[in-house]
Order: sequence, then C-alpha cells, then structure tokens
Amino acid sequence: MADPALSGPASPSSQKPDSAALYRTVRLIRRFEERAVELVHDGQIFGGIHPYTGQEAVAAGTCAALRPDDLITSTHRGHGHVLAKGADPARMMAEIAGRTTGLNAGRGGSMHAADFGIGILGANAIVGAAAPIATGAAWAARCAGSDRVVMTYFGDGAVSQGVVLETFNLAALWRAPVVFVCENNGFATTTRTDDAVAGSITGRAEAFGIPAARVDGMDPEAVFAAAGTAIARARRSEGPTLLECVTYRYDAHHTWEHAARPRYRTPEEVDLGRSRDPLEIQGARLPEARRAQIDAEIEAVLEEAVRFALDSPHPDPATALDYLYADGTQARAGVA
Amino acid sequence: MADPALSGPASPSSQKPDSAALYRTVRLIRRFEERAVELVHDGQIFGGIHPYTGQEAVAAGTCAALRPDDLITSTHRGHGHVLAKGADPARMMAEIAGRTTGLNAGRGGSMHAADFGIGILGANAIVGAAAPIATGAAWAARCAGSDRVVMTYFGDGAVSQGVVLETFNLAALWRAPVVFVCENNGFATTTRTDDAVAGSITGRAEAFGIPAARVDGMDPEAVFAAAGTAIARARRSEGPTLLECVTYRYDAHHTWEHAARPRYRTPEEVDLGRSRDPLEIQGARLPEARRAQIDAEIEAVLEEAVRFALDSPHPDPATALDYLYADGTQARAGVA
Amino acid sequence: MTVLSYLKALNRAIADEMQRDPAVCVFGEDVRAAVTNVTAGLVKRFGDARVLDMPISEQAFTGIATGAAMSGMRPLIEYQIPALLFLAFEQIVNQAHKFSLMTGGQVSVPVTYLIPSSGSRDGWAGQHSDHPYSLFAHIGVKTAVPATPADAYGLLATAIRDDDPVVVFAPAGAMGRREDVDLSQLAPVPLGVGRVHRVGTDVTVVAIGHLVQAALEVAEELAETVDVEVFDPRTLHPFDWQGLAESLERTGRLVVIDDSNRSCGIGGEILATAAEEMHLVAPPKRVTRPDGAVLPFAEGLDRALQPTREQLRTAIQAVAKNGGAR
Amino acid sequence: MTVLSYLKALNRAIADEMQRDPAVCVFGEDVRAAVTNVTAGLVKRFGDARVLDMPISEQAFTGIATGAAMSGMRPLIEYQIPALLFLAFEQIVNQAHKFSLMTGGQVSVPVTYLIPSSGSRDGWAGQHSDHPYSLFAHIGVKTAVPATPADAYGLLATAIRDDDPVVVFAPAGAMGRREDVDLSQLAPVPLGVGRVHRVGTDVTVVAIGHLVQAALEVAEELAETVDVEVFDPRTLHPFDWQGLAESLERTGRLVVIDDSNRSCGIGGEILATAAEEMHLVAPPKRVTRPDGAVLPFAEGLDRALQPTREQLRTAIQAVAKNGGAR
Ligand SMILES: Cc1ncc(C[n+]2csc(CCOP(=O)(O)OP(=O)(O)O)c2C)c(N)n1
Ligand SMILES: Cc1ncc(C[n+]2csc(CCOP(=O)(O)OP(=O)(O)O)c2C)c(N)n1
Ligand SMILES: [Mg+2]
Ligand SMILES: [Mg+2]
Repeated sequence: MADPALSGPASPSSQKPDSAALYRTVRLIRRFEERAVELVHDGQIFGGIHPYTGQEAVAAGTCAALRPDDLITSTHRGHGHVLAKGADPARMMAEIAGRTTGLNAGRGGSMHAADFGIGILGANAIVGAAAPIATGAAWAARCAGSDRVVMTYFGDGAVSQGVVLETFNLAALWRAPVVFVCENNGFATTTRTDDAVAGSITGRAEAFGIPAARVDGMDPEAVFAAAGTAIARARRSEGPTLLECVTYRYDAHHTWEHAARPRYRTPEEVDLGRSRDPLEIQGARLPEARRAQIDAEIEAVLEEAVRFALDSPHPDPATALDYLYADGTQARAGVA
Repeated sequence: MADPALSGPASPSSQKPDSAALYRTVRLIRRFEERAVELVHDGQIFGGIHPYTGQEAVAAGTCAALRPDDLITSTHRGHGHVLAKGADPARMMAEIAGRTTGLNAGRGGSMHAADFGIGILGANAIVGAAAPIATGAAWAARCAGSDRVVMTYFGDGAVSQGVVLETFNLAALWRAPVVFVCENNGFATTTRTDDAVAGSITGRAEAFGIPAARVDGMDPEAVFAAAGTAIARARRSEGPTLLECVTYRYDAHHTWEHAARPRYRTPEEVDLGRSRDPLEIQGARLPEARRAQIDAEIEAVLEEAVRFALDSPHPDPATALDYLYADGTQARAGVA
Repeated sequence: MTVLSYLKALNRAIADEMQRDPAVCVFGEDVRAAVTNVTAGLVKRFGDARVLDMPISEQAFTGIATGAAMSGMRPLIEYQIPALLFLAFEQIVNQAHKFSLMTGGQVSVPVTYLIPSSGSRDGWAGQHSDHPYSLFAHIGVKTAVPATPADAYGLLATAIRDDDPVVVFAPAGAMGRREDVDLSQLAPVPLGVGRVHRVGTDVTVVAIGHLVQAALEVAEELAETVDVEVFDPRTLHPFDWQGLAESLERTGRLVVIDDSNRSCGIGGEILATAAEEMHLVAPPKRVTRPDGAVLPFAEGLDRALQPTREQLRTAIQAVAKNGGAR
Repeated sequence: MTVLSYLKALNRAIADEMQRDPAVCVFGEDVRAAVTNVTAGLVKRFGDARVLDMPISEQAFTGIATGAAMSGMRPLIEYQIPALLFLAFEQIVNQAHKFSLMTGGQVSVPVTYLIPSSGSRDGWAGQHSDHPYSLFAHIGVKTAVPATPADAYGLLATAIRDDDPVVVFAPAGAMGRREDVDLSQLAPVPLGVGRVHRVGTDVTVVAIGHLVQAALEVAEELAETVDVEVFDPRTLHPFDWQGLAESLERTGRLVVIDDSNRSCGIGGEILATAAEEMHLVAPPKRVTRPDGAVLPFAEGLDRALQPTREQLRTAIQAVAKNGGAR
C-alpha cells in the first residue's frame, strides 16, 4: 500500500541527481568504514563500531536531497549519515578515535557524533530515541518561521520501539516537517525483520496518515528521488513522510562480531545480499576515468583523515566532566 | 477499513445474548457508579473515582461473551469491567471505600481493584500499561495448554501510548489469545479523540495485521456479538483482535471535575452524547415487569454493598507495609 | 502585600517567563483546559501555538521537547502524575541530560519538567503517589523542590531560564500553601542555594519540600527545650553543601525529614555527606518513607508510610543534647 | 575443581533453573543467537518456546513478562544495555514492583531482570555505560550485584526462584572473572546476606560488584600498615545491615567503593545508615563516580570517572588510625 506518488519521480522542485557527487559520497563512506574497521582491529578505536558498509546509498541519496541548512539525526550505525551530511572526515575519524580534535572533542565517539554547525543533531545509541528529537527540531524550525526540514534515520528494529510510533502520531498531527528514513537492512542485530515486524514497515506510518514508500536502498539515485519528494512535501508544510529504504548490511552488526561470529545468516545469504552494491550501481553511472579520479581523491582524504586522527591528542583526564552542565555547574567529584 | 467479518453477527460458536443478564449488568454498573459518586461527595471515598457511567454496554457486552475462566485487565475507569466480570459489588464497594473487606484489602482502591480468583488481573492507573500484562497472561495461558482468552480494556487515549503499540506488534507476532477493547468515549480527560489520534484507532491495530472492528459501544448486544467473534478467534489461536467500542462518557473524567468544572464540552454536546443510553437500549429489550424486577434486585444489592462497605473496618496503620514483598521480606521503616 | 498561593505562584512564573521570552512554550496533557490549574489562562494569553495539548505519549513529547530545546525553544513540560517521569525516564536521563557532555558542549537542552502535586495526593494510591526526586539527584539532573509560594515562583522561573534540563517537583502537600508577598519582589531563586527558614543553635533540621512547614511547626513546639534551625536546600542537585556545613558548624547535630523512600534517598545523601565532611557531635537521624514504599490506598495506610511531625519530634529529641531536656 | 568464569556461571544458573523448573523462560533481544553469550546453548537445549527473541520493544516485553509471571511463568529478561532499564522503568518500578502490595497480596510477580555488562563496557560511551543499581535500591526492587562467579551463579539462581521481581546487575568489570569451584557445590545464595571476603580489624571496606576485586587487591597492598576487612553486601536491597554492623563493631572505620553516581547512590546509603545506627570512630568515606556522571567516550575520560584503586587506597589511609601509618 505504498503511496504511488512517492514511488514515482522526484517532484519538480527537487534537482536532478549529481551522479558523480553521489558516487563520491558512497565511496567516501565505504572507504571510511573500511579504514575505521582496520583501526578497530589495530586497537586504535576504543570499543569498536557498527559498520555502515552496504547501506551507503541511503545516506548518500537522502542527504544529497537536503539543503545545507536542513537537519538530521542519526543512529548507532551513523558514520554514513554524518559524512553524507558534510562532516569533515578527519574530525569524524578523530572523534571515533577519541581525540580532542574530534567532532565532539572525543566525548561522543562512534555512536554520538554530532556537528550542530552543519545540522547534524547527533547520532544516538538508543534505538528509536532520536525520532522525537528530530520531530521537536522540525517543529521548532517551523515555529521560527523557517522552512528547514529534518531527516531522521533509524533501522528496521526501531519500528517496534514505542517512542517511534508515538512520534509518528505527533508528527502527523502537527504536520511536522520531518522525513522518517527507515533503513531496512534485513536484521536488527541477529533478528530478522520478518520475525520482528508484524504487518509492514510502511503500514506502520500509514496507520497514522503518514504517506510511505518502499525504496530501493541500494540505488543512490532512487533514494535521492524519493527523498526529494518527501523533503518537498515537508518543506511545503504538508507533513511527514516515511521512506523504507531496503538495503543490506554487508559487514557485522558491530565489530565484536568479527571475533565472536554469531551465526544468524549463511555465507550464501550474505553473498546474495552483497550481489547488489551501491558502489557499483552508482559507479556504473560514471565514466571510468571520473570514477578513478574520485577514488583517488577519496583515498587521499582518508589518508589524511587517519593521519589527522592518530596525530591528534588524547583528551586530558582532568577534563572528564567538562560540558556536563551547559552553565558550568560543577559536579562533586567521586571522592571528597 | 474495519474488517467486515467483525462487524457482522457473532460467529456460530458464540451464544445468543441473554438480554436480561446484559440489562442486569448495565443496571448494576450504572447504579454502582451513581452510589459511588454519592459516597465521594459524602467524603466516604478517599480521592474520588473516574465514573464509568454511559459506557456500561462495553463492559457488559464484552464480559458476557467471556467464559468464567477467561481473564481481564482494566483501567483507571475500571469499576464497570470489574463488576461485569463478576466481582462481588459489596467487596468492590468496600475496596473503593478503603476497607479491609475490599477486594484488595483496601490497598488498591478504585484504580487497582483486582480479583485474581475470578480472572480480574487488576485495574491499572497508568494509561496503556495493562496491555502488555494482559498479553503476557494470554501467552502464559497458551503455554500452559489452556484455551483461555484475555480481554484488555483501554481508552482512546491509550492508542497513542508507545507500550500499547509495541504490544500490538508482539501480540500479532505471537498470535496471542488476547482481545484489545478500546473504549472510545470521545475524550482523554479534556482532549478530543480527533485532536489526539492521527489516522484511525482501528487502523493502528490493522497496521500490525490485527483485525479490527468499530462497534456500537452503546448497545450491549452489538458489543456482545463483536466480542464473541473476537474471543472465538483468539480461542482458536488465530490471534488478537481490536474492538473499537464507540461510546460516551456521561459524567466527569474524574469526580474532581464536579467541583473544578473545566470547560471542554458544551452542555448541548453532553446532552447529545447522553441521548443514546445503554440502559434504555437494553431495557427496551425486556418486558417492563422484568426490568422493574431487575431494578429492584439491583437496588437491594447496592444497598447491601454500601452497608457492607461502610460497616467494614478500616485497615490498621501498623499493617501498611503488608504484602510489599511476596516472601515477607521486611522493609526498613522510615525512621530507625 | 498580596496573598499568593503556591499554585498561583507556579502559574505566575510560567506566565511571566512566557511574557519575557517568546521561546518559552508549554507542553502537556490537558494544559489548555488546565486540569491541574497550573496552566490556567495561558492559552488565552499566549495562544495555542505556545500552549500545546499532547496525546498520551510521554516518551515522544519529552523527546520532542529535547529536540525543540536544541533548536532555540525553551519548553516546559507538565506531567500530570509523578509516575509519568518513569515513562519518559530514558528520554530525560539518557538523552536530555547527556547531550551537553556527549556532544562536547555543542548543544544545551533547556527543558523544564514540572510535576505539580508530587507525592501522595490523597487517595490516588500506589501508582500515583511517588515522590521520585532522589532518582533525579542520583542521575544528576538538576532538581528543585520548592517549599513556599515565593520559592515556587523563583525556582520555576530559574528552571525555565536555565540552559540545562531541570525537574521541578511541587509537592502535593505544598500546593495549598499561601503566603503574603510583595508581587514586585518575586524574583528568580538560584539553584544550589538553600534557605534557613529558622535560625537555631541546637539541632539542624533539613526539610525537603512541603516538610519545611512541618519542620517549622515542630521547631516552634519544641522551642522551649531545643533551639532548632530549619534548613531548606530548595534544590537537591546542585545542593547547597556549603550552607549545610555552615549550619552544622553551629549546631553539630542533624535530622533530615524527606518524603522519599529511605534507601538511596536524598535524606541518606545528606547524612552521608555530613558524616563524611562536616561537623557532627552526635549521630544524625533521618525521617523518611520506608524502604521500597508503595503507598496503599486507604487513608490510614497512605499516611502511615509518610514521615510525620511526631516522628520528627522524636528524632530531634533523640539527637539533641540530653534528649532535648533542659 | 573446575575453573568457572563469571559469564559461564550466569549461563549455568539459567540452564540449571530452566532444567529444574519448566516455568522458567528467557526473554530478550538476540537471546537465541546469544550475542552476550549469557544465553549460549539455551535454545538448543530448551527449545524456542522457552527462549524468546524479542523485537526492540523493551516496555512491552517487560510488561508481558509481568503478565506471564502473574500466570505461573518465571521469566528472566536479559537487557543488552543498562539504559534499557530506563525504557522499561515504568513497567518495572510502577507495575511489577507494586502489584503484590496493591492487590493486597493476591499475586506475586516472579521476574528476573538481568543486565550483563553493566557499567562501563569500554568505549560504549555516554548512553551505554551507566551502573544504575542505586535507582532500584531506592525504589525497593530487590537488587543483586554479584562479584564472583560462584555468587553470580548463586544470586541469579535465587533471583529466578524468588517470588518478587529481582534485578541482577553483572558488572562489565566482573564478567571476565574466573575462579576455581567445585561445580557440585554451586548453590543459591540468599538475598540480604553479605560476605566477608577478607577479615580485618582496622577498616571495613564495603565494595560493590567488580570493585570487590579491587578492594581485595588494595587490602593486600596495604596489609603491612592497615588490616582491611572487605565486605561485599552482594545484594543492595535487601541489604545485610546486620553484617555491616558486625564488621563495624570490630573496626569502627568505614570506606565504601561504589561505581555509581555519588549523590543518592548506595555508597551514600551505607555511610548514612552507618552514621545513624552503627559504631564509627572516625568519619567514613566513599569512593564513587562523580555526581551526575556521564561517561565520555575517550578511554582516558571514561576511566577518569570511575572509582580507582588509587582513590580507594588514599581513602583507606585517611580513615585508618594515624593515617594508616604504623
Ligand atoms: C532501545 C534499544 N534496544 C536495544 C538496543 C541494543 N541494540 C543496538 S543496535 C540494535 C539493533 C538495531 O537494529 P536496527 O534498528 O534494524 O538497526 P541496524 O543495527 O540494523 O542498523 C540493538 C538491539 C539499543 N541500542 N536500544
Ligand atoms: C500514561 C499516562 N499518562 C497520563 C495519565 C493521566 N490520565 C489519567 S486518565 C487520562 C485520560 C485517559 O483517556 P482515555 O484513555 O481515553 O480513557 P478515559 O479516561 O476516556 O476512559 C489521563 C491523561 C495516566 N494515568 N497515564
Ligand atoms: Mg536493521
Ligand atoms: Mg477516552
């Protein structure tokens, strides 16, 4: 029952996709994640990461359809969204390496990367918790007379989280300028979407009168088109839209899986899932030379990002309570 | 988009309604509430009540379709459900008067009345909170090899509560033998249903693959028929159903309104709402003499209930912590 | 001088802050009809774009307030019942409270959570009678429990202006208080600054919220034999440890009366900090709800689990020199 | 003797209880694949009707466990992250905890809430590193924090058999512990009975969870100058106040080390109760997380907010007679 209007081409208000730019973003995220996983294995990233590999088309396509002053919230698997929205890869790498030069000065790490200056209201470690925050920001933007739109990402697991469903209701009632992007990558950790979701993902939004579309989440341009329509609708104050982007997680749920190797999908299944690759789909849209040029640029960017991150200082333990209170209220230490 | 199968007559497995018994229950609840409101005004009930007046057809019709060994959970507006499921009106009155002879020994009061011996798993003071509890009881019943059904009541306000929506998903996934009865009385306190519910109430259940029907909640026999179908479905392990019973709250949200008089509906609107009365609808189905006889019986029952309640002892303050822990673990007092 | 009720003081603080700052808005259930009376008149004065009735979705609207606060608004949320904080707990303690530190100071979350009629509200039984302020002090969310109308005004105004999340508990037992005030003198009260309601030399009684009144009455009753100082911390986090230390410097004796559960309550925290760091010449005492208390419905049972004047009197006498005999 | 790890002890306790009692079942996210390893092998052994993977619906499945428990089941819920308790807070503290009293003893709610890897789990940052056991002690939900593999086994087994809700926190810092045990001697450990891990005469150190190990190490380091008794309460509610009193009867000096926030934490409760009721010859001390702590991501910052051996050593020396000099 997906809304046919949303499956069609992007509304006239949205631009044509810039295929090279989309490819560039997909490539940046892919290589960022691969480098980050290496750093995890090298012990340079405390605690590991949830790699976004395979899902890059979603971040790339949706963010390309946003204006720079639009806002996003992200998830535990958030590197892709943060990079696609324009965060500096070096400061992002420094953040997940816990350095003072990181986006959050090393206080947030992989699951909390934020850059308020460019509209990134933060990744979030609690499944579904950012949906109302995004909706509040969207409402506030409209109150302030702006036509900004907020895009909020979450996984297939989040559509069973009460706060997300409550938020659908409020966003619909208020026609909040928010776009709900559900990345259905087939699994919540080890749990298959079908085993966790009664009914359908799009149906959950539609129940609240929110139009919803199922989108090919492996194709950056398909995502871009659907996002453009949803964003335009939000910008016209016509209310929220849900996009279910069907994608596949190539790598582990989290890097701990690389060692623990829980069995919940077969190698054949993974191969099948990887048979459609956003990098290849988008890459095929560019002349070979252009692609190679972008690839080289990205390598340089990441080389520099890793160098920047690893050369940056670790924060001083004496500053551990900095920023706890906005007004500088001093917390009592743990020993008198 | 209500499921037509559910709006039709009750399935063959359900019995014919016993019109007199239904009338009796409606009358019992109506008069119980009227007497209870009097006791509130007389200062005999600590804290007041949420009167169920006007909604009696829902409790009467649904409970009549249950087997005695079936279970229910109820709400802050729970007297009707508790009485319809068969609780002793005298012990119920004693409970809301806070006496030792009350269903909960005076520990629960109006919002927590329970009688586990006859399948009443408790009213609940938190909107929506009983829905998962009911679903857990339903699941446990099936695990135990029983074909018991659990009926869980909540208001129109509860369909925006996350835990209820999460519960829809789990109940649907597990085909739990539970029937969700949403009493749409037009308001959540002062908030109109239409201002709080985007989409429709039935649509919220349907999104999870749960069949749903909109039922005339002023007609006990219509409710009975719909409940019969839903219960039969649950008993066959085919899964949950939602019944939206459209009704009207005649009296205040809570007795404090009798003094505070917040303005959120006009007298004309109330008159219109009261123009269909379950007592009259059901009463008209009986010979006049039979109706008068039942009315007299009920008066006697309530006379006795009030007498019993007010003659019963108040609990001893020294026993205030009794039952805090099931195994008798002693809590430290508030002063050493 | 005008007689100001506690309830009206809360209402006035909100109205004054809404008037002063267009970013202040009110979220809650039935706030337009103002069923708690705290928001009476606000929708008429400020319009329904700033006074928003919410569906029964505490988690979502708490999170929405966080997002709005990050974007320049200053929402005040009214929760009709203390237990609704439990529903929104993740959004308050794990989201709103943590954003400033987690983002390295990029953002602040100026939201006020107001709970009118916290604690026992006479006959609302087990699920509606909690007084969970100590939970927020433990988490470290700024927490205020005003005792008087002027402090209710001043602390609520400060909470709304504060750049961090602040929970304001208005005890049911204080909602009916009235006091003579000069309205033009009403002013914000800083967080973390306690108030000595009565100066005394023998025993310091720290009282929280509505129990300040009880403490003052007991102090008068005992005035012949024990000279009681009554200290109201006003905010539980941050706490005016210095003010407490100064009082104990004088008295060296401490009793706390606190209407929350005994274990890990603010009463215990006050005793612990005093024992660790301050001048005490006798073992301190506290008067609280029992461990794990669930308030039963019946009036006598409900009362039996809340701290009483009687218990306070006995505790003061036990702590005072010579058992409070002169 | 066999080497038993803490993790394996938890796993074994669940398996043994499932074997013993068909009413025991396991709810949680990814419990079939056993991503935390706590539930490894259970689905194979007991079938998927008793080991249930849940959608990400903490509130609902917590409530479902309550309903099932009222109807004869004994669910154990595994929460992957301590903060998930915040999502289910209302269902635990306002529903499961209160049903027995509110119904006048008609029903009990035997549910176990298990949090493997509570506290800092190295790099999981602000929203995944809380150690919120003190909140449950305040509410009065039975709360266990086992320190050793044998106690992990024994307390979890007891929790499952207990007729009330019990929260079991398995600290991340203890999950890796191993100890030599005679498997046939593994047995339930009663709630409310502490354990003296090391007998001493000079200072009583109360350590919670994984910090028992730290306390024992520091005690050995200081053995030349201070004779430290290490007391592990094992359960925070009910608490073994008598055991603590007996220890203080001997030492008269108290230090608590507790990996939860300072204000209104169990550390404060222990100091308060000792100051009120027990034998103390010197001001007690506690070593905790700071007030309102949010653990920052970077390793050095994360560590800086947790209590350290160094701080414990200093605190013991400060409390000991003559500063611990001999
Ligand atoms: C509310 C909540 N429950 C559980 C977790 C633990 N957890 C982290 S990620 C995850 C799976 C999320 O699945 P999905 O939403 O599909 O996102 P994906 O990981 O597939 O990107 C779980 C259960 C959490 N962080 N928050
Ligand atoms: C979760 C929650 N939020 C708010 C309240 C306060 N409250 C009690 S009844 C009520 C309205 C409920 O409306 P509805 O569900 O339609 O039931 P009705 O009162 O109409 O029977 C509210 C908001 C509550 N008890 N629980
Ligand atoms: Mg997923
Ligand atoms: Mg209603």
